[in-house]
Amino acid sequence: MLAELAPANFAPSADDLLRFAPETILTVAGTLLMILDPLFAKKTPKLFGNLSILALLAAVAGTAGAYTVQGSAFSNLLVVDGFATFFRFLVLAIGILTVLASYRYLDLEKAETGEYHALILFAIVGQCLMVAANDLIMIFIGLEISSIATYILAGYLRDDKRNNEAALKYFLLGSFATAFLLYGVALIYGVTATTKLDEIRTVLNTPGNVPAFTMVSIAAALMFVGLAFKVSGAPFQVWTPDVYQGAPAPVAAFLATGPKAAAFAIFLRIFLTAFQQIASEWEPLIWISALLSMTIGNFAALTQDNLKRMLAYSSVAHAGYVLVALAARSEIGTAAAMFYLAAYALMNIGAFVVVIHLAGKGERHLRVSDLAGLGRRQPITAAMLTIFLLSLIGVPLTGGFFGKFYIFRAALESNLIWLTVLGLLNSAVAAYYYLRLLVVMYMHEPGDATNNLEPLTPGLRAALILPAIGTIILGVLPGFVLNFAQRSTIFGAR
Amino acid sequence: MQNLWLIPALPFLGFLINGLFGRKLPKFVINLVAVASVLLSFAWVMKVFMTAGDLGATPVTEHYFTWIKSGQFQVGWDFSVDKLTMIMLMIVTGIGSLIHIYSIGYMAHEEGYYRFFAYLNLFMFFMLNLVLGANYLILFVGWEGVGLCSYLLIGFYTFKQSATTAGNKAFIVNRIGDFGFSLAIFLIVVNFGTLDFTQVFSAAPGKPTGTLTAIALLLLVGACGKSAQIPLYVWLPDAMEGPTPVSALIHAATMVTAGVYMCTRSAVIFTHAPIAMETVAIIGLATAVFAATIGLAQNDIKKVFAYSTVSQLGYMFLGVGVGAFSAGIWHLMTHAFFKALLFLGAGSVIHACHGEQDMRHMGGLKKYAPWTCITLACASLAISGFPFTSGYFSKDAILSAAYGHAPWMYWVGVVTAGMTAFYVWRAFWMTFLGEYKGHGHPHESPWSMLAPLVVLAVLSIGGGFFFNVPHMLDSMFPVAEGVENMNLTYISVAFGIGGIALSYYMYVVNTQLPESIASAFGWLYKLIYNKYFIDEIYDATVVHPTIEGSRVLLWHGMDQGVIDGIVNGVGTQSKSIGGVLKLLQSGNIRSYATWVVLGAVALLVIMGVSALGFAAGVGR
Amino acid sequence: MNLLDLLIAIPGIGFLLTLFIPRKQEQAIRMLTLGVSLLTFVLSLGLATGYRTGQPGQQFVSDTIWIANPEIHWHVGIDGLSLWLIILSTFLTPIAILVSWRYIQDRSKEFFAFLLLLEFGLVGVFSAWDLFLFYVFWEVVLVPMYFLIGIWGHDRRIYAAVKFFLYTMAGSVLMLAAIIFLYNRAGTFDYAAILSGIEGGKIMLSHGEETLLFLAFFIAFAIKVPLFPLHTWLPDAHVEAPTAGSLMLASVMLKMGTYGLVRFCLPMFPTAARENARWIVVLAIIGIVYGALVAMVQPNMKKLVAYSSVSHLGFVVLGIFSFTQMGLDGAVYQMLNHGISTGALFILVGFMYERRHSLEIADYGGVSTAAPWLATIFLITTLASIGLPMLNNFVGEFLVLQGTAQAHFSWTVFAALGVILSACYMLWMYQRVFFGELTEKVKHHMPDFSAREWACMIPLVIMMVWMGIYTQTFLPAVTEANVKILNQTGTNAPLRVSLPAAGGHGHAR
Amino acid sequence: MDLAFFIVFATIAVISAVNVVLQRHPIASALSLVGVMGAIALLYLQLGAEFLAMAQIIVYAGAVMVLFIFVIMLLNAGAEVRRGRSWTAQLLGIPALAVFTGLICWYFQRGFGNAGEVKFGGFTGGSAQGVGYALFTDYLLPFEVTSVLILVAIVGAIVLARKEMD
Amino acid sequence: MPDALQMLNNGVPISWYLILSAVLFALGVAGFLFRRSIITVFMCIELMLNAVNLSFVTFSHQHKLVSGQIFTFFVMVVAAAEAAVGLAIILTVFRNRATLNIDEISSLKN
Repeated sequence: MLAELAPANFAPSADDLLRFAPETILTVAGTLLMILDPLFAKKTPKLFGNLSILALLAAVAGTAGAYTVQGSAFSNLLVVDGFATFFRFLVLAIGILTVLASYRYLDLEKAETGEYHALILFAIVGQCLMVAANDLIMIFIGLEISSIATYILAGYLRDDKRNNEAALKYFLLGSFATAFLLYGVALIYGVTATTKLDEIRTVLNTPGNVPAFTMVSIAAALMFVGLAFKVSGAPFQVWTPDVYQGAPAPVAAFLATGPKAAAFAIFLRIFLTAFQQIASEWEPLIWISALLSMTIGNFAALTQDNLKRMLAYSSVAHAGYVLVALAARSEIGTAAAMFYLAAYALMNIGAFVVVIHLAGKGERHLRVSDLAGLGRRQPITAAMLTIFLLSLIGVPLTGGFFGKFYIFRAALESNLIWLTVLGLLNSAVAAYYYLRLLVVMYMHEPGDATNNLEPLTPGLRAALILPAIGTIILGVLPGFVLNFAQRSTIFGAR
Repeated sequence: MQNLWLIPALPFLGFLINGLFGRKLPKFVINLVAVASVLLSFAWVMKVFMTAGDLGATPVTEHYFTWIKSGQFQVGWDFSVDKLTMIMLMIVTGIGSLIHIYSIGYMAHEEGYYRFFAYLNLFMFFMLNLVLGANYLILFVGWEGVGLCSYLLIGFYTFKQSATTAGNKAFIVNRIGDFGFSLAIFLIVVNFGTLDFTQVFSAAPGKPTGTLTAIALLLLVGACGKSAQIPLYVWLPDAMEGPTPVSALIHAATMVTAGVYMCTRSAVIFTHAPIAMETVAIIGLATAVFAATIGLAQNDIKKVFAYSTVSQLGYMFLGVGVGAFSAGIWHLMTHAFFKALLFLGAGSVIHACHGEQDMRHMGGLKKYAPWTCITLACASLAISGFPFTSGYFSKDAILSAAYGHAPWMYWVGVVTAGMTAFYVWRAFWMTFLGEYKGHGHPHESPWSMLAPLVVLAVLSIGGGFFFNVPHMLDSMFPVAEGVENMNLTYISVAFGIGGIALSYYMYVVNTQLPESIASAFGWLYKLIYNKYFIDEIYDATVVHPTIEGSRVLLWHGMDQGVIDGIVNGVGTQSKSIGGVLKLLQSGNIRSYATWVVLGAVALLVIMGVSALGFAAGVGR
Repeated sequence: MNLLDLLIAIPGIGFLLTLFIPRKQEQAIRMLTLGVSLLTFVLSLGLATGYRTGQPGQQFVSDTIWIANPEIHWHVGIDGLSLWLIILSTFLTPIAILVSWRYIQDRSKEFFAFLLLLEFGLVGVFSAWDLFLFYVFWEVVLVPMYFLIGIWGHDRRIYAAVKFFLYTMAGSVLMLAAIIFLYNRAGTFDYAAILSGIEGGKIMLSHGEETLLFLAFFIAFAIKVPLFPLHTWLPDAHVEAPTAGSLMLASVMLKMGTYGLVRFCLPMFPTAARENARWIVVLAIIGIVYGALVAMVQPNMKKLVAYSSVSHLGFVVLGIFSFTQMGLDGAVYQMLNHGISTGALFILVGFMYERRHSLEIADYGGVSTAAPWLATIFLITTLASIGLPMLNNFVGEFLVLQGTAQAHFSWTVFAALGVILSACYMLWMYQRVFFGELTEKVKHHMPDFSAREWACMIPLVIMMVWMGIYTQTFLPAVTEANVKILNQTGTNAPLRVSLPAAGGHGHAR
Repeated sequence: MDLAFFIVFATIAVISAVNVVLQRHPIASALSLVGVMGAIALLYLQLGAEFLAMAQIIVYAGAVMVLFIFVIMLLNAGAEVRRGRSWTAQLLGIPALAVFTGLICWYFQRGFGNAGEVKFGGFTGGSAQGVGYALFTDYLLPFEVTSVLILVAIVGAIVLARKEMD
Repeated sequence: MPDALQMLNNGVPISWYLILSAVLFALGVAGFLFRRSIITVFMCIELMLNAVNLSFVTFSHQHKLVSGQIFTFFVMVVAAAEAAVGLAIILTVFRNRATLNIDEISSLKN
């Protein structure tokens, strides 16, 4: 029996370890933070942030290193390809920005910094795993690491009622949706006897498996529930506004970008490799979900008065745009989704950073009207927010525009004409509520919130300026990122 | 090279100097610039006249530059002079010079002295352009330009609401005419591909009558506007709000005759469009009668002359309409003499009476202003068609041609002539005889004003005799087969003298009579006195509905109501959709979970159904 | 880096430079922006002098790859169509800056910077030869204008600014969809390549596709023009915008719409353009008459001028869709004319606002007595606006109407009504504002022109006269470009020239 | 006996599960859940997953459920109070759930109706040895990574549950 | 009823296991939807996970592969971790609001 089980080669090679380097680095760093926490938490609260940034930068280097030895690792459970690398870079960048955005917030709220940063790092470990996973087990575990870490982060200020509620909702609904995802995984396993994406595809591509298609479709639908939930695509977006609104602002920024990007990565990977064969089946699902997300997100955001909630609805709408790219189910569509996610991450974090800055202690100033006169009191902050908002609207020379352009290009190429038209009209609707912020910021007289606004701290400044520069670069010279995305759409399995 | 451009350019230079620097220049410099520029222009006209040779055979044409060129269409800034132009040039520059001189005295105490002369010079520029233009577009430039100057000068007293309103009215009514004129131009280009007079006229005979009739009628609309014919005459009486020299120059002698000139210029087109000709004649005749009746009952001396102008212009149109183009031009010329004189004389009278214009407050001026009295008498004789005065010749030529065309036109014309004599002399008697009923002490005008009066008086009396226009123009317009019947002449003269006598009886001998007649025919008198209520009718049927309709229906109704209503409605609706969507977000975890389940069910149904179909499809 | 690149780059660099000057240094900011815009203008004259008529294709071409995949080029160049529109933009920007010299005191740094950004976008729009690039500039223009209206405007500025942005946005997203669709079909964004592809049959569009594409472009442009009934953003935007904003909006930005129609709608979708011309022309004529009628009853000077723009732009659209050489030439000429004369009107109204702080006609009266030169220049501008010969608008209106007459005489009859009505509303307004008794309030608030104001107005007046009399400076290049466009639409009907026939027989219609 | 075994324990599982849903008091629910888990553990045995059956009993029914009960006790959670309601859950939830269950079952019957039978000993790879071997060879990575997951859970529990020290 | 007794000795069709798992899953969902105590709701999630596990193990049996059981193993681990974190979250909620009624945790809405 043992002989029967003996594998040819299971000991991880050096390359395997290198391919796993970012996760290793971050795990070690996270653990280190936990150890250092009791020693330094009181004296040097900034230490943990600095250390996490170092760790994340090291992980970036690790990712780059891993990219040099592309291939599968650990019995084909992981696959380091361009796609994975792109998203690893992305979530790491999101991590860095989140950490930068958190310094002042943690300071104001007098929150423990050690665990906070450790959890962020662990969440990123989970996300890095997800994006590089080639096996539904790995995806599941990565997803859970990321999710559990973010459940905790969402309720990090445990004495804050909003935090509690956000965490509870996120946790309960998240687990609920995960159960659906798992059920889908189970069914896929039942049909194909494997959980490896490439193998699933091979099985499905084999002629003679026709009867299985019904089951596969059902599995795809169930997995869609779980994945759409994670990316807050309609009709599974319901949790998003409540959780973003309730969670600590930097965490909300992180939630809106990091887990979402990673979830989209696996969404793309699963649906475009494993389920590629039945693409014509799930395309209508994505189509409907995309349209619903855009519409619900944009229209519901029109009347929002709470900045975080508005950004939450906006993030639903943006998930809709990315789903449009997915509906195109082509390489261009994938590249478009990747590019868009990058652009979206930058502009969204940027916008959230302004909210963090504005909200102040206890997140008192979260109303749209609190932005009044920001253009007068802090022109630089306002200018940065303007860049992000214009990018969110999709005005040229910003990353948001180019991303949107690229998505709709992919959609049109796949003949999704009506989806494109509706999507574009939606973005005109969306312009309204983003413009409203601009209006308040520049055209209203300063109010209580802006008059007593403290100057930007270095961390926040960096967290504002870096995404702003990034947004502009993605808009003006998208070539580099775009090329990377385009080269990386060939999934490892192919 | 005759350097025709100098003719309009000189007044234009005057305009520039006075317009740009007039405020800082001393009065005599302004006078000098204004008058000299026009006189020089007159001199240049005479020089051209002397040296150009036989204009009938070889018109002088000069091309300066291409104005508009688009595809094959091209319009140049071209001037040309033929006999018709020459006559017009002489009238315009000649009378223009006189009136400039007259204005020195008349306007001496007005504010904005420089402005007045600048405008006057500008008017000369445009009028000369109009006359000199070798194609319809250059003519149109002048046409619009004189309209502008007319607008400016009518509204010269900018603080007077009535004056500026009259200016607007003049411009806008003229615009309605220009609407027709411009459509005519478009039709000409569409059909002829060019606007050059020579090319158009040489090609015109070959064009279908319908086309030519359309063009001619549209030209007529333009002419009606500029020359104050029915139904567009309404602006001219109001135009008397302007200073009197303006009334004389623009609204009597020159500008208003532009329509006649234009029709005459387009004679080739008109003669090939009999219906249009008939229309011209009828409009002319109707205007002549209509305006004359109104003139009978006016008390404002300038208004009397204004309606008289309208009426006389009707005569000219009658002449053109019956084919007697040269007679029309002849009357244009003599009318320029005597009507300019009448207005200048009226100006002198008004000057004498310290600005009073109501004849009921004048009287007995004979002894205070003898020169004015004499010269005005000359003009009145001329307009009444007293034998051997200028009016006698030209009116006779028109009437006899009208008789040749249709005898009833002659009879209507003759009756009108009688009325003309009556109201002009009525004005004369009311002004100069009897007792002075005004305020202050009336006085004679200065010599700068009287000298032009005298010159014009001479021309009014002898102008018809000296300048036999039909003879001059007979190479261009063969004299219509006039009916050589001296009886017709006697009849018209008799009507004229009869009108004079009747007015003498009513206003000198039996001064109670007018009032009793007025009360006897109360409604008729009221109708005529109020100019048939035409202004009021226009106001009620056109102006008011347009403005109120625009305000209520278009602006508030359409723009703000419907269109913005839809636009804003989309906004509000979007927001309320958002409001509904928000309600789905109840905050309750269990209902959220329900949405997830519902979504899952929906997906399962969709996927299951389509997968079954897919499997079936593959299975087949 | 040729001249055209420089022309686009300089305002852009100027914009960035301005951002780096401390906001306290207001005078320095003003001087810098004025200097930059003047430099741009002077350089732009080089386009006019360097432009060679009779040379096929566009000139001053600069073509480099901007983004490799999808292949997007920095492809700029000019032809007769864009040449004067570019110069119009560079000509008006320094004037806009001068106009705002004193008026803008609050946040002047942003204001002047935005003006330069606007110029950057405008020059770019008119020179872009790549559809993507065109769209980029098209949208870039939107942003500074939004802020100009929203921050420095009057009372209802926010409503106006948002309305302006959303209206335009709604149209332009459709255009974006169409551009992408074309790209997917043609594999390139290059205007010339697409054009030749369509002409040569390499890009096959079904009838329905062509119509939809045409409409997508058309609606975007029609909103910008604006064509009735998509015009209601315009009065609000104009009334609320600061003077410089109204100036740039009316004079140049509206032309983006008409330029787009000529540049893209006609040659790229000739069949659809011809088929849809009928109702478009009807809308244009409605716009002409409607705009004029509504303008007539406006109690607010700026609103009046705004509605007059609706009317004037109706002429432009009419000319474009007459599909005749004259109509198209006139339309393009009218774009320039409208830029000059309506721009001047807005400036003048702005000057009056600076003095009396009111835009209501009823608050004025007798101004000509208090400020004769102001009145004079206003009058000249008014006359230009109502199309008096020897001033610029006449030429444009004449050509448009003439071209229309050639296509369809009955259209002309209705359109020419606009000429009558324009006189009505302009002169009525002029009378109420400038004539009449001089009230005390007006008397003390109405000094005549200052030197700076003269500096703004003199160039404009000169242009009005120049363009009215010596059209040959401008028209040849325009005609040449239009010939090409009409050939592309296959509808350049020759003028029926009938020279004096030998036998006296002209040919009948 | 296979079928009988299945029917017995499936019935127990379903009844316990229904009880979980129907009981108003959390403790009752928790105990019912333990019942479900126990029944499932036995079914695991039938399916040849010996190791999992044990783990199910020890980890799930034992540790996890003890944790639940511990918390219930700690919070002194009584029977639930009917305050506030969700119409959505009631109105839409029941039909949705019915359709959901029906559909899934139908699909299962359709897709796996003749996929074979389960018998004791039909598959024996699920011994501790078999599972352990797989875990430390092919599934080494997830096994190791799970430690991160657990670390996160520990950190989270500490962060959230501890009281303010100062 | 020898036939019926005989049948009891037969093997169990795979689909029955699956249907059992579906029923348990549905009961879990029902509990989530209709129970008001947060702790019960959480337990219902555990129930759903158990249902999923059951189908994993069933498939593992069907395919004669251990990988399904491995998956189940990880699901158990995750469930345990979730339980720890979830209960901690419930604890904080209770501490701040003194209620475990899920319907009362709905201050963030619209």
